[in-house]
Amino acid sequence: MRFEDLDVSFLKIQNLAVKFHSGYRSFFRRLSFYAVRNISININRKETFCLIGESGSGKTTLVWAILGLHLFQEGRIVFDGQTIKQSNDPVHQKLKRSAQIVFQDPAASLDPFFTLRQSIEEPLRARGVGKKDRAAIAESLAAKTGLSYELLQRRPSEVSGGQNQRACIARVLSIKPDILFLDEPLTALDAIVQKQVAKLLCEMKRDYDLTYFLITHDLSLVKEIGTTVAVMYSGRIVEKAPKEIFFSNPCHPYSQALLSSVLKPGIWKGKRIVLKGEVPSPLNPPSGCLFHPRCFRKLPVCEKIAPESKTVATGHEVFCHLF
Amino acid sequence: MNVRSALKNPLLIAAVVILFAVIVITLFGSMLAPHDPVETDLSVRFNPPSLKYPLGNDSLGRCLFSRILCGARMSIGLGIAVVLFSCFLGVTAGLISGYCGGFVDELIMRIVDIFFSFPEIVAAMAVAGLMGPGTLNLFFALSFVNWTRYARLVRGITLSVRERDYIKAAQLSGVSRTVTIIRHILPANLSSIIVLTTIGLAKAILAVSALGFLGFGIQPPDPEWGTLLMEGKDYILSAPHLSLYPGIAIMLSVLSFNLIGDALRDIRSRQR
Amino acid sequence: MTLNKHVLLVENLVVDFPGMPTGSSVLRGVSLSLKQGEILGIVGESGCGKSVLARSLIRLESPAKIISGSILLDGQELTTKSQRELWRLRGRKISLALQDPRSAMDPIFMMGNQLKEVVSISHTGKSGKKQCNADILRKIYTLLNGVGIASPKERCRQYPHEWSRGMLQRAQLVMVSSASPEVLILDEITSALDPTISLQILDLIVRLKNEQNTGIILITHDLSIALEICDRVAVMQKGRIVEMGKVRKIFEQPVHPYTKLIVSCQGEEGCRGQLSEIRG
Amino acid sequence: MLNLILKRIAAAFFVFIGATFFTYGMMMFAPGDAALEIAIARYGGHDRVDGATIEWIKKKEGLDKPFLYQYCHWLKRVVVLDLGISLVREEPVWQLIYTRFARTFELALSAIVIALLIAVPIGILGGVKQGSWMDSMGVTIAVIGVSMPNYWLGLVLIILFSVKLKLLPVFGYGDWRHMVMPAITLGTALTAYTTRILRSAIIETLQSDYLIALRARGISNRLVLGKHILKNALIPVVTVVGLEFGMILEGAVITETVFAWPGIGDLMVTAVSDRDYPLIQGLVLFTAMVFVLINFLVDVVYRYLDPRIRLS
Amino acid sequence: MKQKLIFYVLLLIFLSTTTYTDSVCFASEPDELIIAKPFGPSVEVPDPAKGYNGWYMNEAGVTETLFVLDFDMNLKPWLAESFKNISPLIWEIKLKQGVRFHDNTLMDASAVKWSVNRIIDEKSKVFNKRIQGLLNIKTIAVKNDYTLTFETHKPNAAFLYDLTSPGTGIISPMSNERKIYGTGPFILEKVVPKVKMIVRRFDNYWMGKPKLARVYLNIARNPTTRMLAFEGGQVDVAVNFPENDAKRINLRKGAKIVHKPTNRLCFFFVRIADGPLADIRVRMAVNYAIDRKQIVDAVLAGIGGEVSASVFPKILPWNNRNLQPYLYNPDKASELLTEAGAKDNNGDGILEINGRPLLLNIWTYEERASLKPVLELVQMQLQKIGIATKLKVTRKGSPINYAMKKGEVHLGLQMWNVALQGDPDYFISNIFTSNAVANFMGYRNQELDALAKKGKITFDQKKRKEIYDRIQEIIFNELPVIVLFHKSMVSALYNHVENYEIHPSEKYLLTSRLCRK
Repeated sequence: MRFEDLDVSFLKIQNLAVKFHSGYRSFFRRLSFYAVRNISININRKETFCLIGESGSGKTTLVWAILGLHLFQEGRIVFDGQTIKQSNDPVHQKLKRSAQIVFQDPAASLDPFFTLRQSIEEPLRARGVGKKDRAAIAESLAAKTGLSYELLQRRPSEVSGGQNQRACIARVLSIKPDILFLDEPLTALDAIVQKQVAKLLCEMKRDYDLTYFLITHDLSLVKEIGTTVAVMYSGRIVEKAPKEIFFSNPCHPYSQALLSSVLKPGIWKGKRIVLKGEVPSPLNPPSGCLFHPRCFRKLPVCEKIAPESKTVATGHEVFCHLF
Repeated sequence: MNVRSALKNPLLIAAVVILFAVIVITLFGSMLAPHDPVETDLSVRFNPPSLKYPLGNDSLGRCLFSRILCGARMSIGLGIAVVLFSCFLGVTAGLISGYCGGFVDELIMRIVDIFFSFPEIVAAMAVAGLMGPGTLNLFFALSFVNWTRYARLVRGITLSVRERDYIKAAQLSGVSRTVTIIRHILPANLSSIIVLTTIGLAKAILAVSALGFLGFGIQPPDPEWGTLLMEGKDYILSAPHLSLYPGIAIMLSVLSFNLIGDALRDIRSRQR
Repeated sequence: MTLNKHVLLVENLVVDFPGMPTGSSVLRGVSLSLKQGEILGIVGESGCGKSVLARSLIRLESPAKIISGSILLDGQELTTKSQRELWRLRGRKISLALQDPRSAMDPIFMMGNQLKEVVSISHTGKSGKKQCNADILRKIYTLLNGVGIASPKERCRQYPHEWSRGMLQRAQLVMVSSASPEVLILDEITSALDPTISLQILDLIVRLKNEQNTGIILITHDLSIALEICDRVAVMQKGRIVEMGKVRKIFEQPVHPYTKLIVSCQGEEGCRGQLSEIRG
Repeated sequence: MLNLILKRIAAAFFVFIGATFFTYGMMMFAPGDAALEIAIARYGGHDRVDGATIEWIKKKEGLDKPFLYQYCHWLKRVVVLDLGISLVREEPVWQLIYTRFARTFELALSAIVIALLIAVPIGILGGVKQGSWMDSMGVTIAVIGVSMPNYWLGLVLIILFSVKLKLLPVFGYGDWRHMVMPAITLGTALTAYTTRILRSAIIETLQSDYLIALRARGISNRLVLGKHILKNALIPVVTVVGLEFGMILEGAVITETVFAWPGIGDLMVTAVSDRDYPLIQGLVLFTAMVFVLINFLVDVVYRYLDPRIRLS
Repeated sequence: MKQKLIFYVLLLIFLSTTTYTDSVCFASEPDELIIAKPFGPSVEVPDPAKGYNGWYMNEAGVTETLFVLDFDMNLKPWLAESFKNISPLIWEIKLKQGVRFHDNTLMDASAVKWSVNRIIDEKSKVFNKRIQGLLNIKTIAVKNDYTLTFETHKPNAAFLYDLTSPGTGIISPMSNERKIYGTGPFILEKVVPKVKMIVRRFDNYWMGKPKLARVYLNIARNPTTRMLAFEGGQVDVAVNFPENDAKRINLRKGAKIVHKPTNRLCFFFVRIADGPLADIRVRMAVNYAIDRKQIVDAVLAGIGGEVSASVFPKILPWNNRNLQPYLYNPDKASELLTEAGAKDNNGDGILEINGRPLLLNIWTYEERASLKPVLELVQMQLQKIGIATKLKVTRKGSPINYAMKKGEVHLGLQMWNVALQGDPDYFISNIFTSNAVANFMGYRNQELDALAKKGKITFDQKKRKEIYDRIQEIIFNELPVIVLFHKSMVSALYNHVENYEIHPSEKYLLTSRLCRK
């Protein structure tokens, strides 16, 4: 699938920012900081949008803000043509109903006291689906995701991580979501199981006409299933590009470093770029470009002025003074 | 598996046996009693244990054994009632407080703070002292502070459980608040609640008998262990059995609850 | 650099959890050898016994127990040594770094304090007399600077939770290598880290090997890491080493079916065909 | 730190208002005529009081005014640190509380010292050598200690040490000999409790990853045990012991009754039964404030011991 | 650094609590005594005018009153030399000469005026409403150095008796907030509130030098505690000893029990305005059904009480000697009940009157430990003649009285001191007159009302005795209260204590005669 072939924008995020409260400056004044800021992305129907970045870069916060698990303070979300100006307004409820999420740790995202069947049936139950229908849907989904009938009677602690993740996928599919958020769905799994679950995800996308919003730092997975890539660093997006362009021509120095750190063969051919220093804390971010303290191609201007978005090719935006 | 291994501990088996006996006595004590617990017979005052009166007689010649058997209903029964009521109240408050958060949480926790700032016995004394003695007053007096323990525990667990992925998943799949609380959050709290309840029972029994001992107990001629001990204490040198046996009864039942509570806690921590 | 001296020789190591039925041992006869200045990768999936192996090698296997086999560290048999004798070896001759750097630090002591403990014992051990406080501090600052931790003086006053994982992992490497042990066991030390940070750490490991000529056992679940920096690699499955050899050779011509499988997962497209066969 | 103090003061204020309001309300609902009760308490039995005296007391103490008026009036005085005069004892409330609390404090402190002296070695040995005979003995002692009704223990101690051995005085207040038995009685439950907490804290610490890391780095056992395990295990102990202040106060009520120890528990009993309103208010206020203070101290110590705890 | 600081702070706290100001031995010296008693002052300087302090100071022999009651409860001038009743309103009192206060100043009329004035002056800090209510003094005038005149608002025949009230203990005008100077045989040395009073000998005591050099009055409210302390040999005398342990002490060598009846009466208030006990026959039946002897034997070991007929004990001169106690007679009780129409119709062992079971609510309170077993015993005794009872024990006495006023309680068991000042008027006019504060029974008797009124203003002691004899007779016949027994005070002492005597009014304890062998 090529970028140009996709539908018009399905989920649009404009200048979104989430503030967190981090303590008190004085008794009455709170201290707050931006966990994510200035996020603008478009997600088209049926694409696999990949958000990559390291831990602490705000990927999960962004997704939770979209899903209404965190309040967002600035910006807006346009979903299916309707605008959400603040968290939890009626349109947001609609988004929440047609969106689902798969978490990183499959065991933690299933109630330890529920059997897999109960977990899979739960969203149906909440929607008032009858007992028989529930069982039928759950069993067919289980079969589809590769869970045997007998496994359905077990609890999360009694099955393997891969099987739990399959149950999670079955669970979110049970209510036929339009968009599925995948929050590092493979990280907690072993290499072989990762491959299996990745394959399952691909199949499900095909079978259910899903839109994926994938959060990961596993670039080989992105290369395999992604369509669009956005790189986040310390709460901001530094580069956005269609997958092919991103892998062939990463522009932002951070993107390059990130790609170079993928040790799996076939992704980065050149010399490894070892970054210095640490990821800046969002509590006191550096001035100018957030990446400048670690950047290996730093210009003097980077220390002072935050870079604006620059379009270097169709759909390829970079936030860097180098371009 | 773990339950089975725990049952190999002889102390614990003893505790279970005592607990069973205590429950039987609490339920059927008055039927098992060989004599009428309020019937006086001045000819046998202060008699030491004998065949007819297994634990001897008190200052009015009443059968101490029967009095202890019948007293269980008050001592243990009131303890259980207090714990169940506080548990219900505290768990509800804790769940609401922990799950809703924000202002509701702040309000409930401040109220809990207020009740918590009274030491239990002191608060109970004040209530029983001002309202007058009586089973119902004693019940409220003890529940007055007790529920805060459950509220605090449940709130703490709920706060951490609320952040777990499976609660988020349930929220996102459209499960309502009440259902989330009852079906997901409450079960996660359950094992801790059970442990606290068992140990809380031990504490409540001690508190009931302590109040009895301090003279804030229940109405005569109904016997109650703390009151029996208080009365027996006056004759501690001339008739030591009067204070010895009620004391042993209190201690054994408290001990059995404590031992079982500990065992439950061990089992739970091993399951984690 | 001489590569021919074996610093660690493990023969037929069998480790078991007490109370489990025999025959279901965690390690069922592991043999391996490590030379000076060499990085040996041990690759396997979770639950294959990698961590137990790491801990057994340094005799901190509790609650597991070594049933049989021998561990020869620089000619000394470790399996028969008492814990008291082992204290003198640990940290000085053989050392272990754990996966999660945060839980490898005592959370309630300042980092400087914890670094000092390690550095001071390694120094009394060598020269026989205690060095003064200032010397030790200076040494700590140099070491931290060496691994790229800026302003070490302020950093040393901080607690572990105030450091990032990457920094903590570097600090852990400083700790375990400060006495230049002959054998260093690194148990999944990059798996809790982000890719760019783990690259930093791998870089550091290579530097360490080159500078101190240490023999390093790198335990990982990620074959690509082994491919990146290891000289030799051993593949573990269910408590056994199923294949061992030069890293290139393993990667290009795997023999054992399990090795084949995990190698195939490294490629982009290669695994699709085989996945369907080993589902479950 | 300043924030913490300010927050604590705000919380304390809330607790104070709530606690006093409850006490006031409770006394309002209590059956009986307050003025009559005071008159009886002040001048003896029912026979010693006539109607004129009751009216006089009612008027003098403002008991004829509405509840909220009385309550607000009292609050207003408390702001300038005037707790009023005890209705029955006709002495300043603050002075009564102060002298009595000092004695309870002495008792409580010796109980804590005893508890720590016994609990720390048993708890540590039990935790380190889990499963040994010493451990199981410690555990048994601990569970019996919490289950022992302390009034019963007090009586047993008196009979043994005073009546039979004639070593220690039965009751009274003065030198250390008066202190021994009450302190043991009060300290037993605390000892048991601390032993248990310390033991499980040590076991938990022993299972943590950093201990393996420390050992792997070659830190000597002495250092690991004496420094790392101990300090880590101390954290839960401090919190629990601090928060169990309430337990000490409860124990004090009973212990003071058994040994006729003239402390705050004893004062509490008499104040409640005399319906000495200002004294009860003062006591409630005082207890609540001490409680808040102890919580604050525990917080500070906790923060000192555990740097992970941030202001939240 | 921080650790060091914390260490020092802890050390400081520890040290500050281990330094004690005084140490007390628990075995007494040759000319000293240790006495365990139930109550004591709650402040360091107990001014006798306030609250109960007068009792404590009087018992400790620190302060003395103008008049006292002797051991036979007769009124006797003490600090006063003589008195004259000039008119019904005016009393002239002449003081003893040569009485010295503890600050060695002489007691004269102006000192007494000062001392009494501060109690009755509403503006004074130690104004005592109760005492002024008793004395009802209008003015005090100093006639000469040793003579005073007191003028009362109303005629009060009990005036001199009221002057025995311990609150009126005379203290020196030099007394202040730190020191109280009385005239008694002992000087107040130290008070540890609620713990002990220590008094030492006053060498210039007007009756001669007291025999004991120092007395420790140790306070323990709980009788068992005092008993254990006595058994442990830590006190020489235990006041209010538990009766049931007395037998054991008597068997012991070197120790003995002394006991003496007091003014304290154990009785039932009987609700006679309504309910089943409005019928005199039922009242009388209850009266006959109670075995007083058994109660005293069982609850008070036979020595803790004396069965009585009148509300006033035999030791009191006011006692009507013609009255004989009701004897236990269950047959007569049953007879009376049948007469009143009570019959057991349904065979459950409980009698019914007019179809309603004869059920009595009997309440008592906790403050006095012996009341509860008495109640339990009475329950059994009434059950034998077919009267059902429902017991309740309240914390304090007053709820019972309220409930009785509303008719909810039929019998209220009480224990009251019937003649605090030795005078009979107070008890009678406070309880039995139609509009008395404590008339919870709803009792009305015009003859009694008139007699009580007359008794208050009759100054001739002989006539007064006749009046009160008649009142006792009325009460004996009409049974607004059912008298059970008069409580005896029991003390345990070691044989080396000499001249220890129990006073029926419980007002006096230490005397200059008390000594040690």
